[in-house]
Amino acid sequence: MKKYIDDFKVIQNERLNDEYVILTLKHPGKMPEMMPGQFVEVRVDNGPNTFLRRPISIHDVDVEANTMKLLVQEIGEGTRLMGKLNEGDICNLVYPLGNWFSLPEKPRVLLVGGGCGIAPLLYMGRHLKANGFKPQFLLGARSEDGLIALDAFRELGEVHTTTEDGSVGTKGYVIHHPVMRTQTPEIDQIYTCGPEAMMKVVAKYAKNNNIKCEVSLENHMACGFGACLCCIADTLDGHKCTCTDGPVFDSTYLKW
Amino acid sequence: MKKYIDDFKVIQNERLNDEYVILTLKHPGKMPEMMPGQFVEVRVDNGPNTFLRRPISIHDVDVEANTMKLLVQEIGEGTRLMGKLNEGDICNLVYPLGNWFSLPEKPRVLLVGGGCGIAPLLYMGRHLKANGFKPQFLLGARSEDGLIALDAFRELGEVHTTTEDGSVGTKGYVIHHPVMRTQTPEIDQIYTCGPEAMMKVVAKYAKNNNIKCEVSLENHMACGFGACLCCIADTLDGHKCTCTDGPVFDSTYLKW
Amino acid sequence: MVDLKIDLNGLELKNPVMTASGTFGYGEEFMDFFDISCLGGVLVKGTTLEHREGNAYPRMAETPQGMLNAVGLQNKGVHYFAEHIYPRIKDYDTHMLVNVSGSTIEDYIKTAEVVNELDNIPGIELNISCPNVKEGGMAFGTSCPSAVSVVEAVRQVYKKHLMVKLSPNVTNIAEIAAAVEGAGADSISLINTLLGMAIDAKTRRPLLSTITGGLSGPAVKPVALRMVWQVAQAVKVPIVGMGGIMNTTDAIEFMLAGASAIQVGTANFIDPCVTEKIVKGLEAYCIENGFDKVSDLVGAMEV
Amino acid sequence: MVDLKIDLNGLELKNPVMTASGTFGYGEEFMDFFDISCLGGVLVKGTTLEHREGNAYPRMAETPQGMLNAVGLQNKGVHYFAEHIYPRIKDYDTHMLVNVSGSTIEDYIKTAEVVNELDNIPGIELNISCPNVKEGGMAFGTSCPSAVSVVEAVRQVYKKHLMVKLSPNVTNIAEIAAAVEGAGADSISLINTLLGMAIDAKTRRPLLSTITGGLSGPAVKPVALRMVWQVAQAVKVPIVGMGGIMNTTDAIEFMLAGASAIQVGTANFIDPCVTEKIVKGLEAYCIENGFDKVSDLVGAMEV
Ligand SMILES: Cc1cc2nc3c(=O)[nH]c(=O)nc-3n(C[C@H](O)[C@H](O)[C@H](O)COP(=O)(O)OP(=O)(O)OC[C@H]3O[C@@H](n4cnc5c(N)ncnc54)[C@H](O)[C@@H]3O)c2cc1C
Ligand SMILES: Cc1cc2nc3c(=O)[nH]c(=O)nc-3n(C[C@H](O)[C@H](O)[C@H](O)COP(=O)(O)OP(=O)(O)OC[C@H]3O[C@@H](n4cnc5c(N)ncnc54)[C@H](O)[C@@H]3O)c2cc1C
Ligand SMILES: Cc1cc2nc3c(=O)[nH]c(=O)nc-3n(C[C@H](O)[C@H](O)[C@H](O)COP(=O)(O)O)c2cc1C
Ligand SMILES: Cc1cc2nc3c(=O)[nH]c(=O)nc-3n(C[C@H](O)[C@H](O)[C@H](O)COP(=O)(O)O)c2cc1C
Ligand code: FES
Ligand code: FES
Repeated sequence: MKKYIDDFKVIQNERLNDEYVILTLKHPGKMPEMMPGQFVEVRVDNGPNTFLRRPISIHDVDVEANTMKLLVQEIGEGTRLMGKLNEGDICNLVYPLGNWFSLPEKPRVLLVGGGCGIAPLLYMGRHLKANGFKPQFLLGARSEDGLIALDAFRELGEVHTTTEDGSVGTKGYVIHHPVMRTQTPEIDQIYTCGPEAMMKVVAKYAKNNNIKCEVSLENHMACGFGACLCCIADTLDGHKCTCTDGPVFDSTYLKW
Repeated sequence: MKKYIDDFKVIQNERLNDEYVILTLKHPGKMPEMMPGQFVEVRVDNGPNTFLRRPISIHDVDVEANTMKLLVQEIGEGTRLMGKLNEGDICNLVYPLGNWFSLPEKPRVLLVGGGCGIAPLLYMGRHLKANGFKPQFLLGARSEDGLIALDAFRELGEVHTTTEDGSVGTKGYVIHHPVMRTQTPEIDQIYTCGPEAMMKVVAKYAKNNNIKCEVSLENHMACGFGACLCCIADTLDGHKCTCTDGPVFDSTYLKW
Repeated sequence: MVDLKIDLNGLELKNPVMTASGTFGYGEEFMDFFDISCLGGVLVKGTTLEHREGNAYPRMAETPQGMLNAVGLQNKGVHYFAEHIYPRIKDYDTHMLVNVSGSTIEDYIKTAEVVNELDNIPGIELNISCPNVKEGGMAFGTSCPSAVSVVEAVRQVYKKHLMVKLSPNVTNIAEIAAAVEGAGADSISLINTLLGMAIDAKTRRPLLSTITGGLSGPAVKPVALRMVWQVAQAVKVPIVGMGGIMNTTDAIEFMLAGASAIQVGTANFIDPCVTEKIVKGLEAYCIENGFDKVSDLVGAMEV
Repeated sequence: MVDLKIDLNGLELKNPVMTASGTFGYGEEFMDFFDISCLGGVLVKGTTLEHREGNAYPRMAETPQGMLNAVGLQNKGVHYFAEHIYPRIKDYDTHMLVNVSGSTIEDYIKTAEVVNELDNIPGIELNISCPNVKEGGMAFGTSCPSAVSVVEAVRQVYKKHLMVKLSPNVTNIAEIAAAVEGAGADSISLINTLLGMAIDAKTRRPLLSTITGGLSGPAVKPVALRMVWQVAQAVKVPIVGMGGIMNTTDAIEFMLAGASAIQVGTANFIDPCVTEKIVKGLEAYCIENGFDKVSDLVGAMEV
């Protein structure tokens, strides 16, 4: 897919809570096609400690409006500066990057996300729905505060939740949710993105139950488009770039 | 004079033209005393190329309002970022730094400035007026655009101007203005700040005419308070720090 | 019209702007962004005799105005390059130079021999300076005798342009440059990365799998400029300068210090179009400052 | 309560935070900002046998996340120090250490002898690494034999704590550290500045009167950390780490890499209170992370 570098305009900065914002970015003209699972590399150059671009998943796309959304979790200086972007500010992106989630072969689809890893699942959910699937979402967090953007997900399918402290949904990790049952599981395909520990557990569950599972990795990246070889994942075929061969991998392809 | 480090609040950013702004900064409490000729070191830390603080003269002080003004000429990234400060922004200063202009012994006083070097002359003019002097100003610039803040100076005394292109005032450099006449000069004391070439000519004129002349240097500085020894001027007593022994020097003390 | 051509000891460049090895893939990754035929040259990925998997993840850490990498020469080996990659890139309308690395002199010789047979590769850059693998050649680049031995050996078998890339992790770079020139280098490129390290104070672990890695980016520019200048005083062969070049101004500084051409590395990650901009920027600078030929900038610093 | 004390081979520091020579004057310049008695120690300006005027203006240039300086050891000489400055600073309630520089071994010896007589100066930092003067000792610090000769000579006459400050402009810092330890150093401090250069593309002139100068600040931190770590593997005497420390996190990284104490240099120019903040920050870090003694951080990086 052809890559571009463009100045987008911030048209909305919706603050969800202390930690998360959703940025709506408008393309200067006609936005090229982007697939769910792909990401952008954001330039944040107004801080002494933000030298490289920051990879952020495409959270949602509005083809009509020529806008895309980014869901940003503020964990360091780069993401904090993104969180401070105001309407009218310019945001330079290299995009769209990476591969994307495949469409499922069977109908029963579960999307499992945690933390900012829920970001690409919304766009994937929209894509699934548009293609006639009825996606279910399983979103996990430490506590209620971490469960964000639920309404947007609910528009696309059923939403299950877990919290570690039990403040909302099932108490525990995503793997403890009843939808992940092991006797006669009710799902044929899983898509997951989130903390590595979570994805590994989900991948293991999928493997044990013969469920196809695609994981989206968030490896540290210097370039995002295959030039630096810094972002490698260990696969059955050796080191592969997360930014070009991924970020989406079939979980059985990874040496996990 | 005791030095402080404080967060000031920007309460006004008055843009004079493409190149110059005047920032009004409010002290969080009761502002300590500051003398004309002293400067502040401004922290500008939101750019990759603005590592050190930037020295800027105290342009004016309002003791009642606990505010000071800085006249900033945008010549590089640091000053450009200062020019973008908005009302309500925080501006961290180390201040007040350096020595100051002395009061004249005789009545006929001329303040000669060029470029952003006019900055300290306004506060000195106010100080002179408060002490019963009638300061005259001679301000030079390349063309009309460079002659700024004239009204503020006019409140304090007579203002003469020169422009290189003759678009306003006398055509030529400050030294060509009739007030700098060599037969029976009508001034007893000169204070000057601006481009080094200008100050050297003024200092030479002063020396030839037996006029006392104080010059304010704008050497490159790393700290601004005597810790790094980077800002030296060559004087009759060897290397002296511009930031502590200066920025104001008697012109005859400099090895010019 | 400004003449942007540079004669690099017989290798004619369209202009002084090249891309640094390991930061530009095989050029293909950048074709979406601009037409790389506008460049003076492309240094392809570090290439070794055998396939190398490189180091384990994590391989990079951001530092103040710089980055550390520990890629460790991941590549499929020179034979794979000759068979599979060369055919794809051989018709690019710019000089494609191969960056050759090795663990032993034998490796270097054999790799150079393979590249010597590729008609459309007009030169190699001999990397005697990679800090990221135990046997990555850095040891060769840190003493005169070992640098001379590998350059002399490769010179025997390699008939085209032989550029030698120096390590900055040395006490006296001018000495090594002179030795390498004496051993037959056609040009000298510098600097490779400075050996550095980063630690996560939270986890109390190193940020790279290899603990130490190679520092690049603007942070190293003052050191790189100094070394280019020192080497320019010490050798007659042309110098290709790099280390932290982010824009036209940086490129000009390297040329003023004595570099005939420059390479851009890390900056490609941040602005994939940066090299195209520098080509245009150099032309604009020459026009503004009255230089007919960009080559007049080489070593033009007034001291 | 966290124990912040550090035993620097017999020299007891209140805490690991010291200020780097040439960046903190004689401490007096900072008294308006905070009470320097909260510090583990202060390294006063580079002091030579004779008065030195230092280099011509301009002496500094800003670089990406760093600065170059070319002060060139401007100071009034050790006798002036002993007579006029020592009396003013001798009662500060922190260790005031003198940074001793010289052009010849004789110079070093004589200067050390004078400082040895000053009761309230518990140690010197032997600067064999100043890049800014032709005879600034950097040559001493760039080879083992010359480093050994100057350290051994000073060790003969200097009876108190002898810290030796290494130059980073070398191929193998661990080797030099081991040699200096063997010659009698009580502790080793590093790094001094990296030799660098800056050019103004507009004027086509160097930005420093001396063309090259010493690079400091965050830009050099990855190199400094790496060197501290390498030296920590090579010697038994305590290490004092520095190079680009701007805040508590940076200080902790140096301690994790193996430094028993740290020095803060360039950061003092940007935030004159930074060292006081780091003292408090270290305590907070220890509390948060369950360390009773800050000395438990030394070399605690898990690899
Ligand atoms: C393909 C991809 C898609 C991503 N999508 C999103 C998204 O949609 N929303 C979102 O908020 N974030 C996303 N991330 C993560 C995001 O890139 C990082 O959070 C961001 O780069 C951190 O930058 P910073 O300057 O805020 O933090 P830094 O100051 O750089 O780092 C703060 C801390 O986070 C760690 N860290 C930095 N980068 C990463 C990373 N990539 N993965 C894990 N830890 C890291 C650092 O080691 C450090 O401990 C994605 C990452 C990748 C690779
Ligand atoms: C005591 C003192 C008082 C000053 N008062 C004022 C003032 O009231 N208003 C004002 O606008 N400026 C004043 N200056 C100058 C101001 O400090 C510089 O313009 C500023 O530091 C430049 O920062 P920058 O990041 O914008 O430019 P940079 O990107 O740092 O530099 C841009 C260009 O200007 C040159 N330059 C940088 N600093 C100086 C300097 N100090 N003198 C001359 N050239 C320099 C650089 O070499 C470069 O070519 C004063 C300087 C001093 C020492
Ligand atoms: C990710 C990465 C990979 C690199 N790989 C190589 C390599 O294979 N061979 C080599 O000679 N240099 C390699 N380098 C060094 C660069 O070619 C260049 O010398 C260095 O990065 C300094 O230039 P810069 O600051 O412009 O990046 C690599 C640098 C980076 C950042
Ligand atoms: C302006 C300046 C002057 C310095 N003078 C000396 C000196 O006299 N003696 C010395 O050993 N080091 C001197 N140094 C080096 C510092 O002590 C320190 O080693 C170096 O700056 C790295 O630390 P930093 O990055 O925290 O500044 C000087 C550094 C600067 C910036
Ligand atoms: S991030 Fe550079 S290759 Fe993947
Ligand atoms: S600027 Fe540091 S001593 Fe004057």
